[in-house]
Amino acid sequence: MTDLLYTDVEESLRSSIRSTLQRSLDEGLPARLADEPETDVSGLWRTLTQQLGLAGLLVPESLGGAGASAREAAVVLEELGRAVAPTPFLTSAVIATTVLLVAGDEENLPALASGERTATLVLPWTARRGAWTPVHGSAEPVAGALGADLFLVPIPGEAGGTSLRAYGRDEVELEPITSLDMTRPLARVTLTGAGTEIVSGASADDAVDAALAAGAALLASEQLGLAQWCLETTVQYAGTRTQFARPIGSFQAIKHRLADLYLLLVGTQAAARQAAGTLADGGDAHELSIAQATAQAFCSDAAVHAAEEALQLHGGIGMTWEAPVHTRLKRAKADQLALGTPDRHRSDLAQLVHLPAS
Amino acid sequence: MTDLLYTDVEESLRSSIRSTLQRSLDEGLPARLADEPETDVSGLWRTLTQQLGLAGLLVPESLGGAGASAREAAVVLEELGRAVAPTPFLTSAVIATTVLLVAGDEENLPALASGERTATLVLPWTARRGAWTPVHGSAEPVAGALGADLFLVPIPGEAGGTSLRAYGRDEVELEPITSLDMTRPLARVTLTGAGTEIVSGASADDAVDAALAAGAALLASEQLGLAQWCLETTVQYAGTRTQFARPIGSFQAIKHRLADLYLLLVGTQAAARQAAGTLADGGDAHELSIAQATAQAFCSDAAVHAAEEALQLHGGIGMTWEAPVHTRLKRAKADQLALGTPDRHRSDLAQLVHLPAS
Amino acid sequence: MTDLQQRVEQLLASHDPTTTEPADFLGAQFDAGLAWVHFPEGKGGLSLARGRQLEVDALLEAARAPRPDVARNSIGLGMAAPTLLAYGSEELQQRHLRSLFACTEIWCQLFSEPGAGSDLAAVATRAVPDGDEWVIDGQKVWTSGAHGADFAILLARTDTSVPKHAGMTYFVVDMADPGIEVRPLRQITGEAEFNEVFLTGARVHDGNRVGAVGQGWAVATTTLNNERVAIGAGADREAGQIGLVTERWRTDPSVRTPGTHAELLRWWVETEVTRLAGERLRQSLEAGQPGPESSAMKLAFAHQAQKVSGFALELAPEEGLTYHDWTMVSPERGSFLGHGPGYRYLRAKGNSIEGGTSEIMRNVIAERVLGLPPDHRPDKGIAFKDVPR
Amino acid sequence: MTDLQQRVEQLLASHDPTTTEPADFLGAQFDAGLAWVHFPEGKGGLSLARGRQLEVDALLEAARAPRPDVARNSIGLGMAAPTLLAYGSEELQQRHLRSLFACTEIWCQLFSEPGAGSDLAAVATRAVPDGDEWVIDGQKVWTSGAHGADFAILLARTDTSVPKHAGMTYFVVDMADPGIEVRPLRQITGEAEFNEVFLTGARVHDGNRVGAVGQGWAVATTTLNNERVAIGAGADREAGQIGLVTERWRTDPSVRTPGTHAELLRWWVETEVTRLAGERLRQSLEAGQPGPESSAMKLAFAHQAQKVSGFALELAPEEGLTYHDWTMVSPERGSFLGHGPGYRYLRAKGNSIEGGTSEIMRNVIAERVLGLPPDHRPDKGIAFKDVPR
Repeated sequence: MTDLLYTDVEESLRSSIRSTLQRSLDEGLPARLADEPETDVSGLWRTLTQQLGLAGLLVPESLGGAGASAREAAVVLEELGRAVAPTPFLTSAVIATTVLLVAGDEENLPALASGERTATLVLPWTARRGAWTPVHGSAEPVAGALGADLFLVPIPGEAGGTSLRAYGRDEVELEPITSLDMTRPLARVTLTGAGTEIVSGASADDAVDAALAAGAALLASEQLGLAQWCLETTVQYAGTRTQFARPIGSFQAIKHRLADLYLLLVGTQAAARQAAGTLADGGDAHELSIAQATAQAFCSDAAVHAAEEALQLHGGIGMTWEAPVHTRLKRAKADQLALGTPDRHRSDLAQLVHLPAS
Repeated sequence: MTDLLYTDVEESLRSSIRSTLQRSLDEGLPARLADEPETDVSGLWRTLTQQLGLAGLLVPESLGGAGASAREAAVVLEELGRAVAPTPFLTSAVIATTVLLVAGDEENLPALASGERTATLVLPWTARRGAWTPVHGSAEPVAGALGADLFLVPIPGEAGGTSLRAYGRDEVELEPITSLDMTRPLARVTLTGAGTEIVSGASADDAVDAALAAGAALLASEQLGLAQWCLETTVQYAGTRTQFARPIGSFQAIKHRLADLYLLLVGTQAAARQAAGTLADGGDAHELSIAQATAQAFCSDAAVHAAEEALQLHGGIGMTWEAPVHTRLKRAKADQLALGTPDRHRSDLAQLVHLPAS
Repeated sequence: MTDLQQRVEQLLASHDPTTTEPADFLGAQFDAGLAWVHFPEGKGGLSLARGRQLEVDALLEAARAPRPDVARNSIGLGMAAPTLLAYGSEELQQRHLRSLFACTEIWCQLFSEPGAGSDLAAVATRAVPDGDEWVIDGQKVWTSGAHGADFAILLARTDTSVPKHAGMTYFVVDMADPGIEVRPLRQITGEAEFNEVFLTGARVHDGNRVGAVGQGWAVATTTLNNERVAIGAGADREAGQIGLVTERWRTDPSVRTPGTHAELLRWWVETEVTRLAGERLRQSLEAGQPGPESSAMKLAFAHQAQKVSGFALELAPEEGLTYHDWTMVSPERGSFLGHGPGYRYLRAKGNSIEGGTSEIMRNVIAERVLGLPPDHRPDKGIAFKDVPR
Repeated sequence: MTDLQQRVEQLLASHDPTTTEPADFLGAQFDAGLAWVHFPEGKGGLSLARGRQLEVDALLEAARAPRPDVARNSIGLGMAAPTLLAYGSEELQQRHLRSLFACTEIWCQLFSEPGAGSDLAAVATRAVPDGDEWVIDGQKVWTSGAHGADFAILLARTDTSVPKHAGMTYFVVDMADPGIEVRPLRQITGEAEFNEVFLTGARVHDGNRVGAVGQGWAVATTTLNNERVAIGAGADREAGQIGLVTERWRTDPSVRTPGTHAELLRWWVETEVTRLAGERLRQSLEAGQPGPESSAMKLAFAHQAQKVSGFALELAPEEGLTYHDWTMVSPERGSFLGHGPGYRYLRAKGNSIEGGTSEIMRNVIAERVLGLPPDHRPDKGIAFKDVPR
C-alpha cells in the first residue's frame, strides 16, 4: 500500500503555502473576478513561484525544478483549492508540465519551472485519458489558456497519427468564455500559426494521456481542500450563528449532517491520497488508472456536496454574493465537470475492474 | 386527472377491513408463520370473504361479485399491507381474477367471487407485463400457490402461441419454498395434468399482461399501507422511548428523518392512488402503463426504505424477532422484487415516455 | 349552464376581454365575485368552494381574458389577500383587495431579518406606538420586488416584555414612506433579485394594523401557509427543471450515456411522483384550507429542482462550464428556468432557503403533522428582551 | 534481520507451529512479547509501535502458526485486553491477559440494557458493596456469545446520588456465578446470536474491579473506542458484501441490466473508497491510539453493508425472494457473509445498531471530532436517581 498520510515535509509545505496565500490573496478576489475578469492575478502566481518554487515542483532539478513528486503537488492543490486561488498551477505546473516531461521536451521545461512562462494543454477541459480527439483548428472550453505563453496542442498529424505541437501566444487566438468558475476562466483557442512539433504518433498520445491522468489524479486533492474549507467554515458558522436562542450547531439534525459530511471527507481524503500516492510511487499502470478513476468518481461529487451543504447550512447568508461560499460552489461544480465527469470515470472503472455492462 | 383522494365509501370500506383485521388477525401470526409454515390461515380469508365480500370485489355482480373497482381493491390492499395479513387477496382476487375477467371466463369466476375457491396465476412472482414466458412444465417461485384450488398457467400452445389453461389442485405438484416473506409463501409448481384451455394466442397474452399490470398497479397500495404502518409505529415509538432523559422523538435528527419519511409517503400515496385510479377509470392504455410503472418504480423502494427506517429507529428492539417490525421489512423487500423490480419498471418507463438509452 | 358559468359569460359580455384595459377587466372580475370564488361576496368572491375557481379560470383562459400578473404580484395575490381576508379590518379589505387583484397595487413582504431567518419569530424590528400611529425601526432582508412595490406586509415587535411569539404585530406598510430605504441584495447568481429594506422612523397608521396587537405570529402563519401552498399546485408532467433535461435528452443523442440514463430515469420518476402529490394536494385543498402538509411539497420541489438542475450540468459538461453573464442586474421578477443551466443550478439553491428553509419545513412536518415532541427551546416562556443574543 | 524478526524465529524454533497445541503456542507467543508488541514487556508486548505487530503477524501467518480465535473471542482480544492494560490492576492483568490471548478464556460484554441502549450511561444494573465483594442485580441485553463465555466485562451503577456518568463502575465478572442466567435472544434473521443476561445477586470480588469506583464511564469509553477501531482495518479490495455482488456479476451475465450496472459501479466506488479510508486509519493508528475518528469508519461500513446487501437481492430477484432456513439456532459466532442473500440483508441491519447506533456515531463525530456544541441534555448535572424515567 502507498502511504496515505502526510509526511512532515508535506505538512511544512502546506503551512508555507497557506500562510503565503493568507498574505497574498485578497479573500474577496475570487468573487470579484466575475465582475472584473481582466484583473491581473499574475502577481499571486509570481509570489508562489518565486517564494515557494511551485511552478517547477514536478520538474527535475536538472531542468531547474524542485524534483518533487505528485504527493507534494497534491498538498499544493489542497491549499489552492481551499482558497480557490486563481493560479495556473494545475493547468501549467501539473498538466502541461507532465505533457512535456513525458514527451521528453527539455527545451520548454526550464522556462516553465522558473515561472517565467506558463503553458497549457489545449483540449476541452472535459477531456480525460483515452477520451479526447486531436484539435482541428480550434478547441473550447480550454482552461489555463488566458494568460498562458505556451500552448501545447495535439493536432491530427501526417498519416493519421497525433502531432503534439507547441504554439506561442502569437500563433493562437484567444476568446474568453464567460465561465461558471471565473477563478479558472475558460477560453476558445484557435490555432493561427504552425507551431513546432514536440513529438508525434504514440508518443504524443502517451504524453497527452499521462498529463490528463495526472490532472485527474491531482484534481482530487484540489477538491479535497475545497471540501475541507466548506466543512470547517460551516462548522465554525454553525457554532456561532444563533437561532431559537441556540447555536444552530447544537441542533442534532445539523450535527448529523455535518458528521455525514465529515465521513464523506474522510473518504475523499483517502481517495485523493491514494491517487496522489500511487502516481508518485509509479508502479502498476492499471492500479494507477483504478486509483485515478476512483478518486475522480468519488471526490468530484463529494466536493460538490460539501459546497452545497455549506451553502444550505449558511442559510440566506450563503445565497449572498458577499459571503465566500458561492466561490467554492462554483469551483466545485466546475471541477466536477473537468477532466471527466464522475459518470465517465465510473464507466472507465467498469472496464478497469472487469465489471462489464452486459 | 383521476381522483387521487378517497371517497367516503372507500374510507368506510377501510374501517370495516381494519376492524375485522384487528379482531381476526393475531398480531403475532405473521412472525409465527416462519416457524410454523403449515399453520392454517384460511380462517382469516374466510372471515374477510364472508363478512366483507373481498374475494369477489372485482367480479361483476352478474357473476356473484361486488362489481367494485380497482380503487376499492387498492384500499383493501392498503389495509392488508398494514397488517401483513396472510391472505390470497392480491394473488387470487386481483391477479387471477383479472386473468379470468380479461379472458372472458365465466365458469370459474363465481366460485372465486364467493371465496369458495382461490386461484393463482402460475408464473414466477417476479414477472411483469410484457416480460414473462410461457411455463414449460414447472415454474418458481410462484406466489399464492400454496392453498390455492385453481392454477391458471400460460403454457406454450400449438403453433407457437400461448395457451392459457386452468389446472385443478390434482393436476399440479406443489413444493413449498422457504421464503423471505413467509406471510406470502412461495412454491414451485409442476404441471402433472393436462388442464383445460381458457383462451389461446393473443387473448391469452392479453389476459396475463392485464393481470400482471393490475397486480403491479395495486401492489403499490399494499406497499403504501405497509409503509404507513412503519411511519406511524415509529412515530409512536419515538414519542415514548426515552434515552438521555428525553423521548427520542424530540431529537431533531430523528424528527427530520421521520419528516423525510412522511414526505416519501406523500409521494407514495399519490403514486399508488394514481395507479389505482387510472386502472379503475380505464382510459388510455399508454397512460395506464406509465402510472403503473411509475408507481412500482417509486413505491417499491419507498416501502423498503420505510421498513428500514422503522427498524433502525427502533434500535435494538427493532432487531428482535419479538418486535413486529421485521415482518414488514420482509414483506417490503419481497414486494420490491415482486412483479418487476424498480430497475425493470424504470427501463419500461424509458420506452413509455420516450427517453431512449442511446 | 351553471350559475358560475353565467356570471363569467356576463363578465365577458360586459367587458370585452380583448379591448378592456387589464386593470379594468380584473376590477370587473373582482366586482363579479370571480376573483377568488371562495372569498365572501363583495370581497371578490361568492362564498363557493375553493376548487370552483378552476372553472372560472378555465373559461377566462379560453376567452384570452387578462389575468393577474402572478409573477410580479405573487406576494399580494398569494399571501396578502388571504391574510387580509382572515385578519384585516373591513376598511383594509375594502381599500386593498380589489386593487391588489387588479394589480394596480404591487405588494412585497417584510418578514425576515438578518437575525431572524429560520427563527422568524425573533424579529427585532420595533414598532412603537405614537398617538394613532406606529413608528417602525429595523432592518428587513430577502424582500423580493421591494423596489417596485406599493405596499408591504410587515411583521414587527411591539412588546419585548413577553415571550417572542406573543410580542409581534402585523401591519400593512406604504412603501412610499420616506423612512423606508431599499437596497439591492446581490445573490450568488450575480443578480440582485432581492433587497434589504431599512426602516428608520417609518410611520404606519394604526388602521393599517392586521389583527390584534400581539397577534402578529398567528397572522404571519396564515401568510406563510398560503405561501407554501402556492408552490407546485397541479403542474403538467415534465414541468420545471426536469422538462429542460428531458428535452435535451430527446433532441441531443450526444448527451446520452448508460450512467446518465439511469440517473435521468430516477429523476423522471421522482418528479412525476411529486407532480402527482402536488395534484393530490390541490384536490384536497379545493375543499379545505392550506395546512402544514404543504410543507412537504415545498421540500420535495426544492430538493428535485436542485438535484435535477445540477444533473443538467453533468449531462452537457462543456456547456455546464460556462455562464450566461455575471453582470449585476435587478430583474423585475425572479426566474427559475431562465438564462442557462449554470444560472438555473445556482438559482435553485435558493429553493430550500427562501420561504422557510428545508430544515424548518422538516421541523414543521415533524411537530405539526406527525406530532413528535418539541425540541429544546431555551427561549420558551422568556421575555424577548431577556433572551441572550 | 531485525530484533523482532529474531524473536519470531526463536518462538517458531522453540514451538513447532505445526505440532504445538494452539493454546500452548499462543501462550509462548505471549511470553515472548509477540502477542501485542505495543503492550509492555511481561504483558504480552515489547513496548514497540503498534504498527509493528503487522510484521509479527505476517511472519506467523507465513509459518502457518496457530492464531487467536478472533471471531470467538473478539470481546476478549479486542476490548477486554486493551481495557485491562489501561485500567486493570497488576493482578487482573497477570491473571487474564495471557489466557485471554491464548483463548483459554472466552469473554463477553455486559454493557447494554433494555433501558440503556444508545444512552449507555443510563445503565441501571446495580452493584452494591458487601464486605470485600459487590452484589450485582440487573438485566443486560445484546450480549454475544454469553452462553460460551468464561468472563464478562460489566458496567454497573454503584452510586445513584451523582449524575449518571459519575456513578458507574467497571468489573470483570465470572460467568460461572450462579446468580447469572443467560437466555437466547432471537433476531430478525431467525437466529439467536445474542443473549439476554439476568444478574440476580451475582457476587464479584472487589479485586475484579477495573479502575476506581465511579470511573466506569471512562473505562468503558476505552473499551468502546477499541471496539470501533476493530471494524474494517485494512481489508482487501472487494472484501465483504461488495465482493459477493461483483462475483455474481462477473460469473452470471443474466443479472446484468444497464440500471443495475450504474448502481453496481456506484457501490464499487464507495466501498473501494471506504476500504482506502480504513487503510488510512490503520496507517495512522499504527502510530497512535484509537480515537473518536474510528466512528466514521463504523458508520461507512454499516451503511455500505446494508445498501449493498439489499442491492444483491434486487440483482437476482427470484433468489432474493427465498430464504435459507428460519429454524431458530444459536450459532457460536455471528456471520455477516454466510447463509444466503436474504440472511445477509437482514443481518446487516444490525450493523448500524450494535456497538453504538449510527445516530450515536454521528453525535460522537459532531461533538468530539468537529467540536460542535452539545445538544440539550435534561439529565446533565442531575443525580441518577432524580432523573425522570
